[in-house]
Amino acid sequence: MGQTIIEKIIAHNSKADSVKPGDIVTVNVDRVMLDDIMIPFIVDKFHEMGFTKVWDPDKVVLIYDHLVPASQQDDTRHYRVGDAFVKECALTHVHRSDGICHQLMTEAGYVKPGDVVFGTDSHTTTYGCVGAFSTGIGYTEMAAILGTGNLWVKVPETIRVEIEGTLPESVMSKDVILRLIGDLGADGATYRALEFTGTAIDEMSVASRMTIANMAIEAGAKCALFSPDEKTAKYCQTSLDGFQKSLRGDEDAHYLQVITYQAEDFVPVMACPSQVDKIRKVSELEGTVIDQVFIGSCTNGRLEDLQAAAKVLEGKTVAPFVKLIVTPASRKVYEEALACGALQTLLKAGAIITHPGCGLCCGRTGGILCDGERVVATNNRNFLGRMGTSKVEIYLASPAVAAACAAAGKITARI
Amino acid sequence: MEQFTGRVWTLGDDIDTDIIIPTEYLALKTIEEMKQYGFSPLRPELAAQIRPGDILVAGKNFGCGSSREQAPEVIKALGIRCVIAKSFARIFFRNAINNGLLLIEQPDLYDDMKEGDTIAVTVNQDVDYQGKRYPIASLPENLVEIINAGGLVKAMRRRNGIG
Amino acid sequence: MGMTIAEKIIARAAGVDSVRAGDIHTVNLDRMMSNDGTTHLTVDMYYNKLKNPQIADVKKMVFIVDHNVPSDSAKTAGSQKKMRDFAREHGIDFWEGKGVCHQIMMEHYVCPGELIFGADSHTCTYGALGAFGTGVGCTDLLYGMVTGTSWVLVPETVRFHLAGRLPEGVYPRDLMLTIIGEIGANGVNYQVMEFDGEGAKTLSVNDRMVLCNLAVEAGAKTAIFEADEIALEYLRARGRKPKAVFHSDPDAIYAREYTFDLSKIVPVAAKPDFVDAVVPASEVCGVHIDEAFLGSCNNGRIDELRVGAAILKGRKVAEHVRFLVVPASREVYLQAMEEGLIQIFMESGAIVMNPNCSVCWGSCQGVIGENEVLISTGTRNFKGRAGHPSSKVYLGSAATVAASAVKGEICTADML
Amino acid sequence: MGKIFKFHNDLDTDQIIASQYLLLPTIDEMKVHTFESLDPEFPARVKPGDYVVGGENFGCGSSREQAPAVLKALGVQAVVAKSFARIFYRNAINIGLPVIVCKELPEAVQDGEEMELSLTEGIAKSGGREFPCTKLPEYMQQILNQGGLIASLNRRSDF
Repeated sequence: MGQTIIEKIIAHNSKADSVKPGDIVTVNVDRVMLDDIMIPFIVDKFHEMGFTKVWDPDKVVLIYDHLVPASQQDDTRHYRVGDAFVKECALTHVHRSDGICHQLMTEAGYVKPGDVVFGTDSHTTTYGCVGAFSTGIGYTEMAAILGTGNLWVKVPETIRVEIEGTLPESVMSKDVILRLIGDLGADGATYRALEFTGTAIDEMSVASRMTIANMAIEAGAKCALFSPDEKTAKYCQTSLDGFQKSLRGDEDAHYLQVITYQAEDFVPVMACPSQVDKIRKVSELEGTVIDQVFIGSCTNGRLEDLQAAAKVLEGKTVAPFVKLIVTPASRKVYEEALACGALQTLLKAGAIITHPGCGLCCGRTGGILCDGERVVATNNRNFLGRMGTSKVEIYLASPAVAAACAAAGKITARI
Repeated sequence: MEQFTGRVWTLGDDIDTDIIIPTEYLALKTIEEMKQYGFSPLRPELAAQIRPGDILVAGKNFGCGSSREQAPEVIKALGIRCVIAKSFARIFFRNAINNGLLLIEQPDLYDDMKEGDTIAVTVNQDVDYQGKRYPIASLPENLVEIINAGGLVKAMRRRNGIG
Repeated sequence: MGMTIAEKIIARAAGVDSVRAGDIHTVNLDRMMSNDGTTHLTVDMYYNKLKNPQIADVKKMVFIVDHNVPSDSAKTAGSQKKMRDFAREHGIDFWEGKGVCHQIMMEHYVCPGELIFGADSHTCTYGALGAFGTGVGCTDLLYGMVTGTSWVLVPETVRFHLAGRLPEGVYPRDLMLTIIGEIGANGVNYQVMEFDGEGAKTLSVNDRMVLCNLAVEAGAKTAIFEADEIALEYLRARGRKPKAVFHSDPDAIYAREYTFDLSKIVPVAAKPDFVDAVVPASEVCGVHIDEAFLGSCNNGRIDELRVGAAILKGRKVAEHVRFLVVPASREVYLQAMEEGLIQIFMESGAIVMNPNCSVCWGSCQGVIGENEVLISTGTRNFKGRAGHPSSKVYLGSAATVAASAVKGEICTADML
Repeated sequence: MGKIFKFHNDLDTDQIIASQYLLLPTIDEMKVHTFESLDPEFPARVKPGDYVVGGENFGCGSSREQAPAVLKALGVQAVVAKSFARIFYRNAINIGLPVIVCKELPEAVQDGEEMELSLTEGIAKSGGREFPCTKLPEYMQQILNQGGLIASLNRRSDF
């Protein structure tokens, strides 16, 4: 009986010959990610549980990103609690202002293909872009992992998504995942693993795959997986071993569902307020007046995203009375965008370029809006009240579409 | 079999974690400080109206969105006895169990339910609403163990030989 | 009877031949600037308090969003929207996220000889170009917007004669803090600080801005330099012409005169919680810091970024320190990118923010927490100015701030 | 008669109303944060007709008109100080909040004592003593008498 990628990873991790959906398995954790919002709660629970040391400090990564720079005085308490925990448990992997956690976990080499990784943030699914099983958990479970190094998981069933062909030039991987979420529904993949294959996926950069894996949670998925290939190996600065090379869905594996798309059929789309699965073609929304555009986040704040936006805005300016906020996903992304001139292009066009971090996406600072305002954003959620009051309308889009909207001052498909 | 009754508040489909507790308040020091903002984007007055023992009944995909464990903690701190929904998002489900907040999946109750009415719950068996019985499933064994221990923290304390 | 530059500007604006200190005159305002700190209140008053709402001349008005940008809350966003909508509706020049208001005013508007009201205390910055800029509240601003005029009490002028040249490693900020330390936080209350002497000629427009900007911290109504060739060159490079170039008459009356020998100035710091608590920087070395801030309308221009970058090059910010680098405007930011300064800051581990007021005004981005300590190139170190009431702010030069960020405690650049 | 709330020299506008509250929609929402860093109970304790007494250089710092505005909104009758910072002084008069220069009174009174003020006579009284106050220049007195700058503008026929 063949296996899906997630089954192979869990079996390999638990040293079983095979596992099947529904099995409850205790996995050994390869890496955990702790973020600044949750750290005080994690530390409290850790102590309350009676633990005195972390099972393996080298496997722990602590990242400050939601609260950087601090927008409220009490935000700094989270740094202090985090710093004290670093000292107490002799942690060495700490990032205090280097960018968004999910970007750093793969970019800084903490996650390799086939790893089992948990993080205190729902978008931990992102690391599936390199073929790792990663998913978000709460702070209580994180505290338990820190003490024990393991966690129980239920082996999920897998939905396979096949995309063959070549995507149109105006389409980015964001459009692909938005369409898929629209087709599946916001809970269409709850408890399931998504597995992506096909020639269009093979052609995608690791960054584009990250966008898709990142948003898998918005369809409720436990994780999203891409088979590691040469691009993955290069990105992870590693060579793939036999196990990592084997991480492809077997021909005879059992899939709950197989969804097939022809790449040429994709068009630029948006998720309309206030559900991620409320997908419309951008062309159908043409002309809707906007107040702000946000390009950034762990979904779409990478170099290729900033370059796509810069290409659209080259020689243009942001429409009067419209704000374009650009928040690179990491320090490295910022530096690369600076080196290639994308940042300068965006700045000349009138963008507000902030320091790398979660920025507006987490709704604490970075361009909060008020009643009656409308924003086009490249991040992952458009929930009610996510970026201000519940009367703010959030449209999710690709960076290219977002940039075009910024120049036009309204929603437009004319990139 | 454990039984209880409670007054019902109804919420819709896809009640996300930003609705349950917005990011803005996640850095407050305690759940007690946070709970007044529970459900504020959708129903700002709700948190003040909820009384201990009340029950939430919702549609599909309750708790979708982020991994913030503050969401089930806030619901628990407001005194909600249990949440009954057509379905739950995955991370929220785990977080709730780990905090000893009872979640019940029931596909039909929400569609029939009127806010303010009272229901009687028999755990692992059914919900009684105006004489009509809505069957509910039993929880998997490993989750029952966590709940029986009084949540994950207590389970870990026992493991570590304290409490 | 002779007049000072400030008196001549007021006389011109009042349409009279001469004015004397103590006179009250009605003046025509050349320009008015209002930022997001108070404009929402101005707009509310405009709609709700005026019998006949009108704007005398929209071309005189400039609205700038710089204090809380990008917005940190729905209420902030609401206040800014009010301002944005008003500017759009009335055709007022509107800047958002492009830089700190005074930097934008200097880059795009201020001309020698003008009388400018700004709803921000550091409007005195414009004296660097020989203009009379002064801070007012939103009611004064509204009155000016409606009538095009205002009333002024002609201030006395205090003359600051600058001799010599600043030594290497000593900056205009050290000079101005030294002056404030000497004359006190209300040393020139209601008065004008006029800078002259051959020392003044050694200072660029940027340097002069540093001096004029802090004049309000000594209580001054404004500070002013004569618009000399250096100022006119700055203006020409930006395609602007002076309104009028004034010189103080030899027989002008000064309330007091001071002389400062620039060559004697040393690096200084202002200790918490007053700008005039100035000591040699060496006296506060060793103080543990949590955050360092390089930016603001006082010290966020290309000159200061160059000084900071030269110190950071090849070095790392101390692990426990958050080092905020905030260019004063988009123009400064772009230039710093082109000169490679931003790359140096990013490589060193600094937090490079979009041009805004940042922690200098203690709200929005980069605020400090309970008992934390900040060393800053900002304008003020009042109690709780940068965040929590128990936090402390030290003011120092860009060099001292950058060096301290590396060391993790206050130190001067020569100590690295 | 009103109660005295006494503050130190060089009292700056950040202490009167801190930056993080300035962009709140209205003065009424801001006023509950008046003097928060120094005396968080002040907004609850101060009663209409009470006085704020300061030392030298009262209201130094920023041009935020919110500073005198929150005092006025809380019902503060007048601010009496040895000297005022320029912008605060002007702002206070513009919104119709009397600001009185009195060299002796701030030294002679204690926090919590009672005082009364006659604006027309230019005399402050407290503890049985009388303290002469500096009179406002006539131009400013007129603005104050008319209820502030906007009120004076609304009385003009040409606007």
